[in-house]
Amino acid sequence: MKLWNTKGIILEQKKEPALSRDLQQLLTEQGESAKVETLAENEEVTLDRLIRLCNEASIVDERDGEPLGDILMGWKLRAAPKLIVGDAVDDEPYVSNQTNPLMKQSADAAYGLRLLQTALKPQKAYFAVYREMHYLNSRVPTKIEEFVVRKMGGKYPMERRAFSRLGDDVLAVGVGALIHLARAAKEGRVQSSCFVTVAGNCIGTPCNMEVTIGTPVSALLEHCGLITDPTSLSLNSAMVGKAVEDPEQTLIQANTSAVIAIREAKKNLRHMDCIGCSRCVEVCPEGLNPMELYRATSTNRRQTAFELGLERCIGCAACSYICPSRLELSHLIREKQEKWPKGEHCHDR
Amino acid sequence: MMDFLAVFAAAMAAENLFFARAFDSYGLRELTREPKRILVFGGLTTAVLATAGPIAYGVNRLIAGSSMYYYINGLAHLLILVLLFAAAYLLLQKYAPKVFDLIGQYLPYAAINCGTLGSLLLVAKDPDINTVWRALAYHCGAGVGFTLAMLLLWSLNRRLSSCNAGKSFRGFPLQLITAGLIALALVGLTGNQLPA
Amino acid sequence: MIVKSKPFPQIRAEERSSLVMLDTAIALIPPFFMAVFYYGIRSLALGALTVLAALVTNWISSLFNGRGIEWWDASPVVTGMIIALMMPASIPFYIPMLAAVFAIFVVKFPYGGTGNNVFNPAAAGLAFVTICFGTQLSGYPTPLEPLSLVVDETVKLVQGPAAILKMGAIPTISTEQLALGNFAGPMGTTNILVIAACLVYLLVRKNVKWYVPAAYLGTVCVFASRIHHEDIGAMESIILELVAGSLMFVAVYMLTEPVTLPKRPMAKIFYAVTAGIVTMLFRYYGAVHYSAVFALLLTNAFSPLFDHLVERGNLIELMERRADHEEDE
Amino acid sequence: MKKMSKRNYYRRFLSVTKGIFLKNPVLTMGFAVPFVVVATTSLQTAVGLSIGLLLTLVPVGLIMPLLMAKIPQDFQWVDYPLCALIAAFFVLPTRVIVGNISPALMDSVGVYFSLLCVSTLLFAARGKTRKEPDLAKVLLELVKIWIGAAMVLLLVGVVREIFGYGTLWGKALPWVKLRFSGVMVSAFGFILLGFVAALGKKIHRTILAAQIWTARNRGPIKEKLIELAHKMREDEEETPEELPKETVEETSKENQGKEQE
Repeated sequence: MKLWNTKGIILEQKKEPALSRDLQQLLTEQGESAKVETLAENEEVTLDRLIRLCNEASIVDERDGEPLGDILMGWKLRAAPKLIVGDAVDDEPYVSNQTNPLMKQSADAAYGLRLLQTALKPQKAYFAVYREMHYLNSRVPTKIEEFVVRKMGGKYPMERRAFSRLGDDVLAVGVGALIHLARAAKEGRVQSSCFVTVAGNCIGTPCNMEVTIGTPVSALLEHCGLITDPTSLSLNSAMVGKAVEDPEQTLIQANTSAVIAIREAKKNLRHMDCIGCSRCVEVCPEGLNPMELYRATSTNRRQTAFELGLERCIGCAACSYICPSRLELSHLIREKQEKWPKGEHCHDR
Repeated sequence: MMDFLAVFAAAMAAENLFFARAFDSYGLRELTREPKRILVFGGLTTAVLATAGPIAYGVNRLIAGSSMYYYINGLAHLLILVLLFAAAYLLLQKYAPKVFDLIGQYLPYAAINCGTLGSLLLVAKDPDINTVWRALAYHCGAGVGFTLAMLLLWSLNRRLSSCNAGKSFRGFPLQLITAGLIALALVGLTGNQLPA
Repeated sequence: MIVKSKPFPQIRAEERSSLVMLDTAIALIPPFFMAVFYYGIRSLALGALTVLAALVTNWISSLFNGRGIEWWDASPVVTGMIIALMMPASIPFYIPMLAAVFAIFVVKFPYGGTGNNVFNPAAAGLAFVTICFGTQLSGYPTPLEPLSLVVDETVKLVQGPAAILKMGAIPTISTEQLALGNFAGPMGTTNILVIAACLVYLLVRKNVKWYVPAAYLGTVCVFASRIHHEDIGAMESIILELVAGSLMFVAVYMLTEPVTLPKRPMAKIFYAVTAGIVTMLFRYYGAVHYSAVFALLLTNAFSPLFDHLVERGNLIELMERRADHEEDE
Repeated sequence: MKKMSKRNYYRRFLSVTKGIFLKNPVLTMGFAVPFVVVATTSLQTAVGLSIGLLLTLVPVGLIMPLLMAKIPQDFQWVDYPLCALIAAFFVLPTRVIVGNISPALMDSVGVYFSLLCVSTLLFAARGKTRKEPDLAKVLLELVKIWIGAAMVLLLVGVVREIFGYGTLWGKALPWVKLRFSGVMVSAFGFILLGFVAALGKKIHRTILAAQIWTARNRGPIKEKLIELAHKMREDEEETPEELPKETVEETSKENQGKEQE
């Protein structure tokens, strides 16, 4: 069955030139004053000590926006993890806000991972990057200090699926959080910034930046320069991000990974009805039938939609990406998924 | 055995009761709504045909010489079906009430309709079907073919309701056109000849 | 600055629907060249008129449907070209045009136009004219004798090898001529080398999945190698079956049409195998030539059923997996 | 509101002729399909079959209520086979009558004439008139159903004869140059019937749309609009062979909402 298992897509990565550029900084001064107690030279690194450090320095894991202290707290009650992964997997196009800091500030990242290793004593610890980047200008090193850098493959959307495949006893921490952990341990700095990719075909100099949390998006755009007016502006991802209406009012948060400004060509607008090419069925990671779902939802046939598995859609937008007719499949399906109450009410009327 | 299969297959596909002869029963639209109904209905039709077929073959032999054959032929075959239906109805009601509850409501529609009577009459007219075995094969094939045709139309229903057809074509007209195109494909088996 | 964003995703793949259909039309051009080479300029006129009939009917019917005229919709062009290439070069002009009109107006328009049809329009159009004008379609002119625009009684018409095979005889055509397509037959279906080259183009452009024609032709080969005339070997029988009728043409251009194919990969294979079996059954027991076309039309009706069955299988599998997960937790 | 509905001639026309145009037994219910699809190949066969239909429908409709009144409650299930048997008796004289008009006709219709006694149309009409005690009303109802079916039969017969044989009522039409033998197969019958059914629906919808349009352009007649929207909804709900009901409800709600705005 492997042969037919074509779920997911390989997206065009478009990470260059932001990935190979140096990390730039856009920091305001106010956050610098606060200090926490650093780790002493010969101090024994325990889990409790790390949790305290994380809480004092208010370090946030940029993967899901949860405080790192809370995540470690969860591991205190359980057996030690088999594996700790420093997560630098950027499977979305344009985004490289984990891989770039890993390459440019590798010492800090390795130090952070080492701290976790000594505290939790896992069997293994390594960094992970996305494999489908082999055509990039800058090579990702195979080893950073003593840690191996593994390349994880897979088709979009892979990040969540890949980590769930590794098993339950795995602690995955974002590279940004590791760097901030290292800074807190070495210099006692409180986390006041995060790493953000600014890219898109409207941006003059796409790059990765370290930005103070709370900076408005417009400041970043100004720093990198807009060539033309974008037709769409989004946070985190060009696939399933958050749309930005007013860049003055939208502020960068700890889990913001990217600001993407795109000017779309006119040919990318919807220009035809569905021609039944079945590309969307092939890419759907959940094995659904997006074209039938689209037809059912656009004609308001609720029962059919639930029979087709409407509630299982994860909204990854792979179907909309691949659609040669440029239909807004995923958008409509998600909309109806929210609008219609869950399964119980869809009895035969 | 090969002979049995050949007649069976011909009756099932090439001379399909629905697509080639358009014999319907119970209303096309109602019947193709759910597969369970089609299976019960088709099974009953096949059973009735398989029982009535050999009887009708014998009766047909008896009355074939009569001068009134042309006029009483249809009535005689209908009488066989009616008597068979009455017997089945009473027996089921008395000895198998559970089965009766399940299929009782479909029994009259499945026993007496264009499909069953038409199949009997076609066999009576066909000079090729000259043994009881062949008659039985034809009737079984006809019943199975009818069930399969209805199942096929049912499986196409969801596809039809999801297509972007104009409002006037939605529903019954589209189902008819679809049936027509399948019938067109089956003409490839029989060639261009008018059904008798 | 206020930016009104479109719904996500904001990047799209390069492929476009109009290009997908245009690709098939491009792949149909080489057989047309061969037709002009073998039968002269008349085949080009036939093609142009048929395409025109299909296009005009499509525009009118999309006006009826209230969609407005879609100029970039190339699917009627494909339908028209397929119909023209499946005809003998000596056919009167009105027959392929009628087939095209039937294809668009009956098979496509009621279902809601491009992308919604359940049956292959070209196949249905051909089936209809085969029933109506069977005799005119079964005589083919000899190749390499260019025809004038007006065909009269002086043009000698001969039977194609498919008809000879059907009658139980063996056509006497040398292998070289078979490969070159230099024998009587429909305009565009005899040149199997050209068709194979076009298949490669379609495969490279990723408009066709390799396993669909492969499964179809494989099934046909299995049948041909098992059941054949006593005087010839299995290999010869396979070659004759593949070359004689319009089988290769149907496999490359009509079977792989995305609209009527099932959507799941597994269902596609079932579909192709079924189409192969039905084709061979129609060849053995059918009453008309163009058996592949009729078989395809019949198999089209099963396509939603296959999808449904495979989907049901998938759902059961998914539910089992989910149940396992819950047990683990 | 009452005044409004009185002034709406189209609606009154539809309700008076119910069974002929609205709820046509062949076009919307799919009864008597075999006769239309296969047996009707010319105008003559269409007329013959229509006579046959009339001569089975009316006697059955008139006799059955009298008979059923005499049958005890436990044996009410004989209703259905009895109906078929009575019809079969009336097919016999019909055979003689029609056979006298045109012997060739009986050959071309074949077994389909015998099948008139088990047509779904007959049973459907029986089901409709079962509860009606007044014989005159039963007769009216049956005649309406018959007209509805006969209309479709004649239409299909004419189209097929012109395109298939190039004749009309046996007389050659010189302006028909092409003959399509393909229109005689059952496949074309199905397709033709489908198109006729769609055409009927289209005409109905066009008239309704025209009514709404004129109402909209005639000043502040909000009530009328609402009533029309209701009517459209009723019509759509009455025909069971529309889409699944959920769609009908939602779309009609949307329509209503739009019109109220």
